[in-house]
Amino acid sequence: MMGGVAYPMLTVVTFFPLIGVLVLLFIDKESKNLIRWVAFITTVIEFILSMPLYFRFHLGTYHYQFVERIPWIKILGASYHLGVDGISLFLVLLTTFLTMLSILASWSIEKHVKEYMISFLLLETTMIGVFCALDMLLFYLFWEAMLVPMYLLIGVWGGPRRVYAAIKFFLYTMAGSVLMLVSIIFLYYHHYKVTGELSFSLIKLLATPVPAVVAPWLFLAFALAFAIKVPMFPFHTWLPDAHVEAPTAGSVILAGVLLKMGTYGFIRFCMPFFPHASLRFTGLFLVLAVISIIYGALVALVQDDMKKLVAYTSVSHLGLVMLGMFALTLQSVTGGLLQMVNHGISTGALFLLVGMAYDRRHTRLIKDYGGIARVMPIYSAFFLIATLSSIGLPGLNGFVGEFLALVGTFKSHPVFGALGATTSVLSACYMLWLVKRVFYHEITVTENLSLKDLGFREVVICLMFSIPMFWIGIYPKPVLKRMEPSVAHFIAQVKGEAAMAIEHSPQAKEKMSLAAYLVEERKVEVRP
Amino acid sequence: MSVQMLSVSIRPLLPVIVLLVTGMMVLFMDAFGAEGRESHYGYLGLAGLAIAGWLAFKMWGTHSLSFAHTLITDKLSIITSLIYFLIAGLTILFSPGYLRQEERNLAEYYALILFAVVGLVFMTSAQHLVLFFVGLEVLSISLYALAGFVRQRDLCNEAALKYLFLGGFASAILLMGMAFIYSVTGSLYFQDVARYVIHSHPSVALLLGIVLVLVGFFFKVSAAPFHAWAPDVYGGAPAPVAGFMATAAKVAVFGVMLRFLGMAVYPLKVHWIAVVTVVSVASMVIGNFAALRQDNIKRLLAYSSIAHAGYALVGVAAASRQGGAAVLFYMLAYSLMNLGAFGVVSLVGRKGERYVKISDYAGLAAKHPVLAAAMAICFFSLAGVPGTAGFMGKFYVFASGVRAGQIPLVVIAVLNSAVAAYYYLRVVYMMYMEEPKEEYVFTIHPAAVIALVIIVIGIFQLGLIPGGVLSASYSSFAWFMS
Amino acid sequence: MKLWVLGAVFIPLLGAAVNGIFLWITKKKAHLIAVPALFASCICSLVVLSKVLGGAHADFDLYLWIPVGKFVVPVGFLIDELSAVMLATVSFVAAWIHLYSIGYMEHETPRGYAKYFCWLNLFTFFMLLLVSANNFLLMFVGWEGVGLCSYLLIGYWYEKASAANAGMKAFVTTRLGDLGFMIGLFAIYKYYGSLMFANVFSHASILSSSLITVITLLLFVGAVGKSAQFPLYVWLPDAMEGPTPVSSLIHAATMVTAGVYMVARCHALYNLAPFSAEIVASIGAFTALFAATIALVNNDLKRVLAYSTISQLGYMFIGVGVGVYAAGIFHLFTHAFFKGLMFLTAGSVMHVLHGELNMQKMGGLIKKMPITGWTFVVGALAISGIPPFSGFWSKDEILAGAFFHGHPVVWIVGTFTAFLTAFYMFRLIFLTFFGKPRDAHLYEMAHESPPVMTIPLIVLAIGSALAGFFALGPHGGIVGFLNKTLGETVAHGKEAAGVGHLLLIISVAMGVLGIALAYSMYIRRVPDPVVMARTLRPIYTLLYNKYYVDEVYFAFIINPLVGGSRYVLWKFMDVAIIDGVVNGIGRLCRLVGSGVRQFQTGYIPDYVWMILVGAVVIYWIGILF
Amino acid sequence: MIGWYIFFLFLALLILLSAVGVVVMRHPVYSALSLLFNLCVTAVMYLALMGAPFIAMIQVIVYAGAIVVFFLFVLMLMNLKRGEYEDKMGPWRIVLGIGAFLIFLLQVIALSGKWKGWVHPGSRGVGIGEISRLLFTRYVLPFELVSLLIFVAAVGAVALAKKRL
Amino acid sequence: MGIGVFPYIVLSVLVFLLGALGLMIRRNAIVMFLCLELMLNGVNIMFVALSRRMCSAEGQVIVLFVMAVAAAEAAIGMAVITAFYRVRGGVDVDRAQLMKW
Repeated sequence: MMGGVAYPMLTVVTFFPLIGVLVLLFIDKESKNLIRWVAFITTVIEFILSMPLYFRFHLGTYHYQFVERIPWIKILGASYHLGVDGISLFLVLLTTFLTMLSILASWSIEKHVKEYMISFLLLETTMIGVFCALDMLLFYLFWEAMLVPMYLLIGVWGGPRRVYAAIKFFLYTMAGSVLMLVSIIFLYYHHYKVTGELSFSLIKLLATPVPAVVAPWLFLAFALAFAIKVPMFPFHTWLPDAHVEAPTAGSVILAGVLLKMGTYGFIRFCMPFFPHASLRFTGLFLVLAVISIIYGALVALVQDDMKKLVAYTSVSHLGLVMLGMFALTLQSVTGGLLQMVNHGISTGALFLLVGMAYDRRHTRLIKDYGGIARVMPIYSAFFLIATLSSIGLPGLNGFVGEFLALVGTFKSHPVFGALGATTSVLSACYMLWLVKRVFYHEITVTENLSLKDLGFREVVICLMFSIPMFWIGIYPKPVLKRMEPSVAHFIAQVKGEAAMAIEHSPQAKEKMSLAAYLVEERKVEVRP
Repeated sequence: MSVQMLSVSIRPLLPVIVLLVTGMMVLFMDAFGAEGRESHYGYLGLAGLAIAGWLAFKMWGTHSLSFAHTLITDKLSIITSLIYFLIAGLTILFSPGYLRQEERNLAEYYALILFAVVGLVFMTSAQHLVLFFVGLEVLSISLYALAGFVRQRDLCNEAALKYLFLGGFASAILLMGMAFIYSVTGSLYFQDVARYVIHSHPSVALLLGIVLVLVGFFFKVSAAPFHAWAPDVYGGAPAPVAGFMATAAKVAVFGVMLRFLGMAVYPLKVHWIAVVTVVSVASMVIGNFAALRQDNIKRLLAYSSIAHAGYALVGVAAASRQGGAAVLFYMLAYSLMNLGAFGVVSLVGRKGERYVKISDYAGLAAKHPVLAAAMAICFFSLAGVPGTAGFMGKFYVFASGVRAGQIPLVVIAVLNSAVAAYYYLRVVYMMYMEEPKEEYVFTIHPAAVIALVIIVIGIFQLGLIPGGVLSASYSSFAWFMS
Repeated sequence: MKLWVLGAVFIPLLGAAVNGIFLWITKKKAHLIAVPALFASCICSLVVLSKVLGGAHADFDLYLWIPVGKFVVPVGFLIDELSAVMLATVSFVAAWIHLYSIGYMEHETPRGYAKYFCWLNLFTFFMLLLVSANNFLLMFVGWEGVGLCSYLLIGYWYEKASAANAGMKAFVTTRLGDLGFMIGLFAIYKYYGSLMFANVFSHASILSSSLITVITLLLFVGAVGKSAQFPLYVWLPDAMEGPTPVSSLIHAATMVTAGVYMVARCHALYNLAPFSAEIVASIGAFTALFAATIALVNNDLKRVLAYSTISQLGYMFIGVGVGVYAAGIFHLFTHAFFKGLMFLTAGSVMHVLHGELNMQKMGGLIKKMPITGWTFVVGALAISGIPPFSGFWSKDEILAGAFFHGHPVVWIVGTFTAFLTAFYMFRLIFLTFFGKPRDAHLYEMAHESPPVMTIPLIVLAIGSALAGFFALGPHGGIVGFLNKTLGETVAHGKEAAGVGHLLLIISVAMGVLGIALAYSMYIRRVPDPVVMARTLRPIYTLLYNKYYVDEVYFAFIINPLVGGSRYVLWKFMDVAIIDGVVNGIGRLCRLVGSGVRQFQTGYIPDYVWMILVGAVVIYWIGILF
Repeated sequence: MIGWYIFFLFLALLILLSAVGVVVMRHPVYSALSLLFNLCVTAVMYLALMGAPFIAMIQVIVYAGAIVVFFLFVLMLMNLKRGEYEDKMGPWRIVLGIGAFLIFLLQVIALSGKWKGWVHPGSRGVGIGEISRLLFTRYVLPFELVSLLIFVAAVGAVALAKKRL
Repeated sequence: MGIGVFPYIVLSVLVFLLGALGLMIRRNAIVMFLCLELMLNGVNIMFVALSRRMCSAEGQVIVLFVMAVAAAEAAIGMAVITAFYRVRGGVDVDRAQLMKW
């Protein structure tokens, strides 16, 4: 494998936040500032630690890099197996980046600061774990474990309906992913039956094609888990609730990283595992993606609550990512992947900015604002930049991803590409309308007259967000170059294996119903 | 089968003898010792358990059949013994504070727990149904007494009464089943039954016997539809005892169930898998759904334990060595988290267990963060969040189910576990997301803290690095037919 | 060459960046950065133009922008005759308008002032990028970038509701067009495998003409939005809410002509898609007439100019639609001067009248502000096609092209529109600058603008007056020069010089006629316009309300969309149905839970029953399996 | 042969009737007495028909003699005040008396060693020696465990019932 | 051969079921306990019958154990019932309905 680094970089990156947790445990909970600084410094170091991943990443190979592998549960064949490739690299970086800024944005939290920071650091570890894990069991562990800190973040530090939102978030996600667990187990044993080796290794499991008769079902089980996380229409309703109720930083992470896990799941697991089934369901997912795009945008258009609006835009944007992925061209997938990063940055920034307004006015209703560009010029400027990034204005990051995804989609599915492109108009509608109602016009609400503009800390946050927006918008090549080999490999995997699966699947099994297959399976087992 | 000569080796009984002696010592010291040292009996009991555990552990890897082949010492019996010792130890750690506050800190309590453990050990070491039955009765009778131990409390009495009648009824059914099996096979040795079953066609009477025995088992593990006693008894019994009942008996009965099904009547698996499957589904559904509307945390835990029995039965329905290992592992995990939960309940409940509503936990995290964290960890583990023992247990059980082709059952199980997350989360939500309504004035006995620490460590250990325990439980089922 | 091009394009960006980042420092001194930047850029552009005149071409990449597999898009520049002319035009006009802005914006707040110059610089950068890009995507960057700056500048006075609305309307409407443009780009990439102009145009003919038709139509949709053609023109009149120099630069001289440039740039494709070309010409002709009729009755100084712009843009599209691309670009070039000029003069009037725009309140202003007035007259003469002013030359090229390329109807419409143009322009002049002052108070306020504003007026007036003479240069003048890039269109002059002259005379006559009619109506009051409005009330009302297009859009598109989204999609579909199902499942579970609980009676005999029944049931299950 | 059947049916009828009695008797004491009767008749059956004299004896001594009497004792303890059963006992007194006499008779016969002729010839039966041999070989462990069982029951009962708190 | 084992089994099951019936229809705790004993008695009949059938003492040994168990249960049972009686003032199990649902 590539990247023979001397020290376990990924382990360090994944678990470093836990050191911060340990330190926090021994700090008196009343010294809030110390707690904040410790947490912040932890995430800064974490971010710095994750930078070498970018710089030492080998270009031109799709193999996993910085791989670490030690046996974990020998009897199950599970191993502690980490690695990143072009697909996950930027998601890891995005995570460390966003977490750092989220902590910085959480300075205004006054309630249970210690617990808050601990939850956040735990969340960071689990999120990075999800993106780095190359062992299915390890992946699932991080995947579900992540729910707990997020549940607490929403439920403890959230808004008025936080409990409903938190429980809905938890249950919805969990309900989706349990079926995936069954599928993972099935794959695991299928691999065992074929090769005689117990292993959860992603690479090994990928090498064992699944019988055509069960593949669609397994695919759907995986897809359900990920589609809920994405969230795709019609599984999206947890998202507005969760976003609206979550604390600002929670929303940032939720939108910035958690949603990506869904799309990441599709590209890393769902589609490569079941290429044949993926192709079979392409139509369905393209339709759902387009519905998500348009529907999310239209619903976002008419929201009264800023956060809810931004939440629905996530539905729309992630729909675009899904569209790109299922279109299965190099450009569309790369674009989708880049769009994941972009969405994390721009929507993260938007949530943060909405949160800053909320900190000042304690309302997120659009009608309570209006004309604040006059009193908060810096804020407005940054909001505008984030808006433009979000609506895909050329020169900013959103455009590159959006255009690539759409141009690639158009290449293979012109109609969907064209329908997906409506996002450019719709996003302009909802975002600019929002900007107009919040920032423009005269100030009608007197409280707004005395709003303070951003402080130093907030400006720093916004600047940090702006840098990647411009960078990816103007010079995305380093990013794209790192993604490309992995994406190409992904496409080859899906398309190539799908072709093989069609060739090699025996007709008899093809026609067998699932029930019959299961009975057959059990018979094999029953034989004494 | 001809009558075997008595094998004289008493070695396999050493741990049990230690326990018996400890139990007797407790009673004698109580009879002749000074007043007011009741808690010390608990520590004496702990010492006994530790010694017994050490002795049992030393036997790891040995395999022997003794006492005319009625007693088996194998990995399963040792590992389950160790689990009982652990459970009993944790229960004892939770007890002194609780009993003192209930003014029932009697030596008999500790003695009864130790004797119950003796019964448990014999249950899983039995190769003969009669030995099992007598062991079961030792356990049951201890539990009847323990359930009603705080005799001045209404609920305690009621719990004891219900447990007594229903337990007695189940015992009678179990006996009837044994009688039927005996009528067909002519022996109550597992091996003899197995020998008979392999070579003969199943008769209606034999199936009836098996089913009745299974009913007895199901009753003890509180699987639906034989679960009805559980909520009432767990709800009424003193919280530490409820924890003990909910865990120890289940571990033992699952162990025996696996021995019985996996060894004695394995060839009839088509029949018993169907039975186990149905019961498993019923348990999961009834347990989880009924728990959704519970306000009383003890009853909630009871319903949850019904559901957990259902999950574990998935592993039984897998009818494989791996399934057995999974069930064993699951039971260990389940024991830890349930003991932790009941332990916290015993602390928060205060005198007379007046605070056992879920709403009584509002804001606990703000007042007792460590206690709340322990409770939350137990509950997340019960909900099956990865990284905890509960997840690993569920995972392994479901894995065995999938491997055995029981996919519909596993799907039902995972969906149920998603439903279950709701009520677990509700408690966590109460602790963390509600404002405290009261002051939470209660003292936490240091022993209870130790127990909670052990439990939390155990939960994470089993959840993150379960390899050793998994291997051990896998190797415990080497005898499993397949 | 490379450096000059980069200089021309990026110096404004630099200016924008400096003003943008150091907004707090530059404040009222922002113009000290912005204006020199623009003049530097202008000089660079002129150098580039001169080199191109000498026969030099350039097509170079700065760096690879988006390389994904075969999709490789650089940041690269293409300098040929077309882009050189565009570069020069844009930077030249922009430079003077920047200068003018110093005076016009003097009363703004320091922050606003710096912001204004930042955006204006940024706009120029994007516009230059648009015209000098060597691939579709980079052109699209400029295309969208100018849209953004247009949005920002229209909404410059964002506290005014109308300005805020107008900005958004402009952006969204043009984005609607851009959607088509974008899909066009997708199609180009899909079928040509590249977005580089060089690759696409050199292989233009590899596709079937139907496919090319589709692509070109999609591209044209973008042009319709950006260049405010029917039916997406509605944003442009509203865009007048912005500061007048902005209207001048963006909404008259440069940005709105981007669509024309784009069509001209894609002439290789349009040549292969006659149907698309036909559509382009038809839309252009229709828009020209349609907008002109609205301009006839409008009383708002800037809006008349805005409708005039739309109308003139229609002319340009006639030009590029009928195949005389060079003529279209030539008209773009002259239009940049005279329409830029007219807006600036209008701005000058507004400036001294403190924002008053109603022509009916003005009159006789020429006495108070002679430079402004007379330069406006120059512009009006140019637009009316009176020789030798610039508009005459370019409009004539277009109309002749239309006639000779077999579009007589277009020619008739164009010529009639020329009459209307002359009429409404001089109506404007007579109402504003001549006659008696109708509002004494306003008249009292009026005075000539400061030199920083009048100098650009004079410069542009000279341009408007004389730019047409470029047509007389050697080798076909500017048209011939442009044709080096735009391909050899059939030279109509050779075919029928006589007919050509006749057309010329008709067109000039139309202009003169329009002026005369305006003079008679608004100076002599025969026939009295008020009486006419009364007699032709239905028509007047229709025109006065701009054919009710905005109202129709609101009633049939925007309101249904918003209402449908709110009540059908959100409240019904999302909250009631989807979330209802989700919550319903939860509620169902709880209901089942309540049901299951009922078994738990607490009564021991009942439990015994349950056990017994359970035993029987599982026994039968055991037997049956 | 048929005689044995009749005898069996007779005893079975008695057993069932007394069992029904246990279930349906209004008064708990009657139920207890029914159970006592039931157990005794069962003992008779063991003795006469099933060749299990030892069990029969234990049945009577332990079960009937100790356990049921224990029940009665508890019953009395709790229900003495009601005094209901005194009135309603009339017709049953004779039956019970006859029953008691019969049992006594059977016991005498059994103990006198003259019972062999009464026993169903099909059952050779197993001797007490066999029972004890089994008890101390195969069943030695359960047997020992039973001692613990009884002890536990005692400890438990004491814990639940003893005066000291 | 005499009476086969079958009638005894029928008898034993009937007794057993009657005991169960008693548990289901009676409310008095002590009577219910009697019914429990009745059930055990039913089991005993079966074991003894089997012992005879198989010419083995095993069944009878088991019966001994059952009796021991019954005795132990009786002891603890009476203790529980007494405790219950003390607190509730009665032994009817419908008093034991504090906990339900």
